[in-house]
Amino acid sequence: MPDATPTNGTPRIGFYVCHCGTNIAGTVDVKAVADYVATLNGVVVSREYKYMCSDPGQELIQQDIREQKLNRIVVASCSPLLHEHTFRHATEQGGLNPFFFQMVNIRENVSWVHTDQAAATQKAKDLTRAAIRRVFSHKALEPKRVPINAAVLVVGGGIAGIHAALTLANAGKHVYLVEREPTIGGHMAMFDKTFPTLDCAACILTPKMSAVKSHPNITLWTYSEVAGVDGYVGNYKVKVKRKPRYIKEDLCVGCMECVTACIYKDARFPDEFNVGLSKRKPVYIPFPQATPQVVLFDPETCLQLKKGKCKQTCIEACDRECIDFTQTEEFKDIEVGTIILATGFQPFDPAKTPYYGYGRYPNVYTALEVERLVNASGPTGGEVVLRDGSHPKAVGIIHCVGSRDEKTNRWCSRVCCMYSLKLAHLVKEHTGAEVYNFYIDMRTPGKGYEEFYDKLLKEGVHFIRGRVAEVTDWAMTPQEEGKLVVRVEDTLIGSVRRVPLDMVILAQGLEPRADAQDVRRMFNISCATEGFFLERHPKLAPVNTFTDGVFIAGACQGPRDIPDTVAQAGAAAAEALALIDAGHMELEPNTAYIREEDCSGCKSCVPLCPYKAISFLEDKKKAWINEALCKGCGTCVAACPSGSIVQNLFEDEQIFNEIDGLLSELAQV
Amino acid sequence: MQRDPAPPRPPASSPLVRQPADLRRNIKYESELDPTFSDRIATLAYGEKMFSCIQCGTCSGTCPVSHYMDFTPRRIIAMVREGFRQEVLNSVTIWLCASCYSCTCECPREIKITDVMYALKQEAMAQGMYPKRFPAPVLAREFFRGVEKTGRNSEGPLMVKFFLKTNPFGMLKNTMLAFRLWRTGRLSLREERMKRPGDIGTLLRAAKQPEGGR
Amino acid sequence: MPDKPKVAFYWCASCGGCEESVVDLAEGILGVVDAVDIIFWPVAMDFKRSDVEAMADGSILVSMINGAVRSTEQEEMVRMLRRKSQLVIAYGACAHLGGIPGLANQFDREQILKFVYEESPSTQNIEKTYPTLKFQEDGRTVTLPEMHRLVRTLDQVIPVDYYLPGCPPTPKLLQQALTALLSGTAPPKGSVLSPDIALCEECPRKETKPPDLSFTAFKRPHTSELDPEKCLLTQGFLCMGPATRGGCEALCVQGNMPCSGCFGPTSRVKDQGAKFLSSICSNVVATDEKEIDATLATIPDPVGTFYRYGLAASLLRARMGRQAEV
Amino acid sequence: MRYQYFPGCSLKSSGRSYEESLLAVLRALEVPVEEIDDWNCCGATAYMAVDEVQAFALAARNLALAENAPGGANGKPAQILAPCAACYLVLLKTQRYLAEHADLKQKVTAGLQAIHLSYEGRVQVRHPLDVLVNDVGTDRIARRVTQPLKGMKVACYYGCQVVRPFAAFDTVHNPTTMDRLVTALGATPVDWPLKTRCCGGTLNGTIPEVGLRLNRILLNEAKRRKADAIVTVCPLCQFNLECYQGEMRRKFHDDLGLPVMYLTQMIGQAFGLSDTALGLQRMFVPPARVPAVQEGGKAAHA
Amino acid sequence: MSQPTDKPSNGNPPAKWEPRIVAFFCNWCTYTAADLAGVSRMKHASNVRIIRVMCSGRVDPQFVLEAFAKGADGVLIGGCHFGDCHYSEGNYKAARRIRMLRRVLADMGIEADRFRLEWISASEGEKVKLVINDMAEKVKALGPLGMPGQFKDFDREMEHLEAEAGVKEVAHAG
Repeated sequence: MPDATPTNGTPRIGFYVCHCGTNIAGTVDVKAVADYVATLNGVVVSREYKYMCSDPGQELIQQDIREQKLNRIVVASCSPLLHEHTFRHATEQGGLNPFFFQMVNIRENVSWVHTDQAAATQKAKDLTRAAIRRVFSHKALEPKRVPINAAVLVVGGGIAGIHAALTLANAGKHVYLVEREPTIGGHMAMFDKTFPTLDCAACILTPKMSAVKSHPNITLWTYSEVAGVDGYVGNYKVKVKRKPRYIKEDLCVGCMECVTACIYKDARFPDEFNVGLSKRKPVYIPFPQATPQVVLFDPETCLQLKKGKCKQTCIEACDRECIDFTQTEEFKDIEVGTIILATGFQPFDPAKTPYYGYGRYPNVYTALEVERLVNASGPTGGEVVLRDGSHPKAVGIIHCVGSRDEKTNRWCSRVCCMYSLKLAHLVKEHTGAEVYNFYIDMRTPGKGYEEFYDKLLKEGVHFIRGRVAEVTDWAMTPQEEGKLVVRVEDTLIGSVRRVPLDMVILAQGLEPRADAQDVRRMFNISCATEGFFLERHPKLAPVNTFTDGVFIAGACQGPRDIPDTVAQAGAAAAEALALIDAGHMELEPNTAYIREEDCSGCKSCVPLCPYKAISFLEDKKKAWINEALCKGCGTCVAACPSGSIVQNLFEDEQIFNEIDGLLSELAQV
Repeated sequence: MQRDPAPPRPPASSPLVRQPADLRRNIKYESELDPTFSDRIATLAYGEKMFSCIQCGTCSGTCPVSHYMDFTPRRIIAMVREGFRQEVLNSVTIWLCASCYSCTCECPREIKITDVMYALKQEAMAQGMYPKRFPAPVLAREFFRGVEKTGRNSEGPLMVKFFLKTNPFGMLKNTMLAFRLWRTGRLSLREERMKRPGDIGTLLRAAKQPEGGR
Repeated sequence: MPDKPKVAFYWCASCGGCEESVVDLAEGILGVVDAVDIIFWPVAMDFKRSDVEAMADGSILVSMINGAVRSTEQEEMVRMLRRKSQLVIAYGACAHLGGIPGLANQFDREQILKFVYEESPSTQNIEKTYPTLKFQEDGRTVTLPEMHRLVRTLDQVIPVDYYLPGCPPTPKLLQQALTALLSGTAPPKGSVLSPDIALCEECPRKETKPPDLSFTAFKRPHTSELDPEKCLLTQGFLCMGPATRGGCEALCVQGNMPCSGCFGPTSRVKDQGAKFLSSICSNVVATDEKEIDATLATIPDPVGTFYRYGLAASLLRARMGRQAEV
Repeated sequence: MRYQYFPGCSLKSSGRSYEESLLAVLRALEVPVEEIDDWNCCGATAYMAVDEVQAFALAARNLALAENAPGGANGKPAQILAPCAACYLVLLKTQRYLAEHADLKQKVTAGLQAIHLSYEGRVQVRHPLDVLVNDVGTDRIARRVTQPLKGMKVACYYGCQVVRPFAAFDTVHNPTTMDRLVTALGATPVDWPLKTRCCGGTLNGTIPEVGLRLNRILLNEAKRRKADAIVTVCPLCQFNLECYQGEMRRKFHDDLGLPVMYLTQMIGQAFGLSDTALGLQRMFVPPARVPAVQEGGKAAHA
Repeated sequence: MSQPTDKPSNGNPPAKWEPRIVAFFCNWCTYTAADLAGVSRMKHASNVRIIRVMCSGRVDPQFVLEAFAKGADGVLIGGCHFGDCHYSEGNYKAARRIRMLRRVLADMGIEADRFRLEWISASEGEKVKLVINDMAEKVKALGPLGMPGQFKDFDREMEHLEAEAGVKEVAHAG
């Protein structure tokens, strides 16, 4: 019964203000704060110290607790989101219940955002006074401990998802890998070579793909999507939707007899994997190394599925009888303890930059299309040919398409410079054409990247520093006749140039997936302004999110190349492992409870809880909160008309004290 | 099939071609810069965004006349930011700008470059710093005077004044054109005027009241 | 028996209903009468102020004061009674919370006088006669008590020992209170002498309330039919039961009228109106601000609704920015 | 719904035939217009170069006049019809900037008050292209056509200031409203990338060596794409492209002779309106005609 | 438990008056955004004092009234955008209460600009800055609300009797 928790008698408060080097002391007169707080009712100790979060700083607290018999601790330093845990721990080490601690944020909320020292100091005093008042009504609490289910859900089967899944599986944890497409591999599987080493993407990726397929600890569900997520860290309940393949996945061996037998003698539907540069049949395997090696039927184009009548030559052809046109969506319910989101990015759609003529001039290509063109297993077997079959003699690569642009995407997509260099090299290698790079700034930060740039410079590739204004087809000179003409300022030379080209490649930027918002809502995490998933802390918690047990890896968090993606995937896996091996996690005990003797059973609170934590006990005619389900938002507390619900850590009295504390002594400035 | 004739004689101050004898020193001392210039222009041109220019050159690339300019629009922006007042206000560039707004539309940083050019024109005229006997400013001022007086622009009289002020010879060259215009009733030397041209003066004076100009 | 404990009744800004409730003790009153000496009761007995003045301080056991404090006279009287009494009980909603008179705190004294003496439809006052505080008449000076700028609860003027809530308090509560006091079994000072749990607890319609309140519009008793069985909130009527201290045994609800909150909040609530507002609005269905406003627009007078009795005792107490007009 | 017609200075002189044909066509389509009483010069681009605030003030006066014009707008905001691209842009720009910049607004308001005018920002600035496509509609126009311009190939030239940068009725990079209109007349628009490339504006007058070249590029490209005529909706563009062709012949010896007509003239032709009603007699280069019509049409050649 | 006894505010503004604004920010979006503003060193007005709650749904209208009653010149509430609430619905409940509370405050003579609700996501540090600056400016323009002072002022009408009573007490005591 939380009411019984000791309140530790008359408050003996210890106060500590941190200089944080000059981060705080530079703007806030910490001495003045300490002196002032010393005069406040209930304060026994009031100290300033250079770095409170340091060991000596924490030791200071523990010592005072022991020697001065302190029973309340207040520290004024940085944001509680950063160090609350640290100081609670110190408080506990000192022999106090950690929840007799309160933190005052005078760095993020004061010294870093204000310049006037007097005003900043005053604000620091006010905030501290509020905390001092607040701890009067603090109570001892027991943190909520929840067990961590060892199974992990990995969403997205690109290189990030694959790497995270394998890392976890190798550590002996069970992984559910859910991929929306019929095969794993993601964008990386579409690439030919990878910069700067130019090793072939397939060669390094496909082994990992088959490892996933064969790993005993991995349940691979392709052509599937997460349909719903419920629960909380350590105990997530996930619903996965498996789209029908019209193939018994466990039977099919990918012999592709059915494909050959399809009554469509020749392929006639745009092939997604080759971004429409080639054709496929209604029944197909995305690409030779697709994982799993299982065909699927496209309901949009398969006669049987679309019209309901077809000779079904495929069925005759399949001796393993794995074709099943009656298949429907099926839903799997799984329980996992942690979740890794690796949902990747989508390439910028150049239709949004009409002045580059994509879709209007056939010989304007996207970078991804060219990746397929130069790829030996691509639609042209690696031969770079224009749509009319001819070979380009002059090729231009336009950088920053859909990047660094207020009208499309404001951010730098980080990988375009390097992959443009790579394509420049490959195209030159394949065609011997003159290759022009039109760039704004050449960004090659990475191991061996600058060296690669240098290699390209030596190869005689043209580098024109200037953002192309338009790609057009009107000629000023005979040599421009019948060509694509790029008008651009060569900003280094300071003159405008017209460059005639046979082929234009648009280095499309990376952007968040169209459904990123839905995904983040489903997993209850945030997106940054640009729409990429938001990490908990840009430096200290780059793969964590604000929701415990949900981690992010790869380009879903921001534009990122393969090395960084893999590194991040590993980090995410490690974070998950840390939780799993700890076996449990401590949650804030900020749950709410109803004072039974005070509840009139008016039921006003019952419908308010999104987690159905509040139920009405018919026998007692009172409402009751299931603490296990309560997530501690406090909405019911604010709504209880008779003030009979209490939220631990945020009791009415505590907040009223905080308010009163803030506003008392208004007169003195 | 058209042929582009010999490219036009580049303006004397073209950064690309230098007369052999031309030994202008090409160094800038901080003391020669005008540190307040950029802010002044930015305010005049609603151009706070001017400072986020990344020098990509899209403006020059899309500008239909940039290849006649002594400094491309991009360089103008850079020079304004750095306080190269002399060079900027004397440049042909600002007078070549035909206000087609192409740069303003295409700028990836949404800089209102056309407005920057206007601001520079104003500044140049205010300080009489535009190239001597360079016609554009004259046209602008004559136009301005005409409208201030009558409330409307009368193309005929404007043209006459303009050529008299710039090159009477040009006028002769244009008489043929003028004659045809007159014959087809598309040109009259009569002054267009409003019913209450007085309003204009009052309006403009009142608008100027506070502290005049932005 | 020689001297029975002395009891005084006094009324300030009130309707007289509280006095009625004393009389409503019916034969019970006799019990009271022979248990105590009523030494002052302007409504019912002919004692004079001077009689009380003459008494020694603290010689009265308990003064039951009803009505809010609105005038200098009332202030003077309650201060005097405070001196003369060992115990003071704020009797009824007006003394306890300011009550209906407390709603006047939305307006200036001047506005109110102007309305009463000039603007109210039933008023004919061509020569604009206003009461004057002091005037001479053949040598004598006649004075009137002055109206305060603010309506105050009793405890905003003098220390109060107990509160007997209600508009008016029920005879039962009064009986219990008296017995408790006389038998010396009174609760700690400062308490409100009725159960510290919301009305729903004792409401006969509690059973009929479903666990899913969801408001799309609110009804008002004088404009719509009231189902005599179902929970009134469920029907969309603003019944303040959930935010109001019990003890009245849901008299209004039994009369098929929504509770309007006269018993005031529970001890755990600082501001009854705010709390009721919070619970009601939380259960509105609408999710975009337009719809929300539309639903809430069906509450035409928020202050009058949520602070029917509690305005003077509420956190805001009175309309701000008034002294400017004064 | 009556449109407040703002002719602007050009349509009263060098651009007369634009006014003539525009009004004729609108009459034929029963679109009521009335000329704004005592309008003044919009300020134009030249003015911006001298003093921006005053330029805005000038334009604002016209906006104010239209906004407070009697009749016309019933409930809907007053509609200014500004055929001249420059005027159109300046009026739009003024409206936008007054809305965005309080300090400017306050100065201009002061100016307007001095001449007893007020401007709330309720008026809408419209270009004939916008009105013809969105208010009248291509179907209604097609229905009114009596002499379809079959087989006529037309290069639609929008110029810079109609779709840039403030207009919202068409796209900046590949506008189509004019193309849709000429299609409705039975003609075929040629696909060319110079629809909005600047003609040089006043440069023909101030720096001809540059201005003329800009004109040539347009004319030549139109010819290369087999256009029988260039159609425009801007008096300055029309003037530059048509009236300087002689000059170009002298300077560059290319024989152009490409008709440069106002869209409204072409619509008028398709409606079967008389040459004089459309001011065709004012053209330097004989207007393009449908083969059938051509015989009878000779007279019209100036 | 013993209650703290710092002297209560008196509302009359000191020589150089600066508005005092109490803010309730939700832990997940707006408080994080405020931290972001800090980390990005976005300087802004120092008039706001932030109280952290887990969710804007925890903000009890009583807190707002208490703040005003205790001398705040303005109250700012920050929560996640609709659809973004970490607890999925808390911000809707907050919105509903606050829409109504606005009306109550208006009827009680408290200017609209003194009470503000803003949806600020974890990534919108810039918005924190803008909102705080804008509100500080608006409240400054309105001048002090100073409710405690106003009530002191109201209560002056009881002073003489209070004094008198005091005297009598003494008299009788003696």
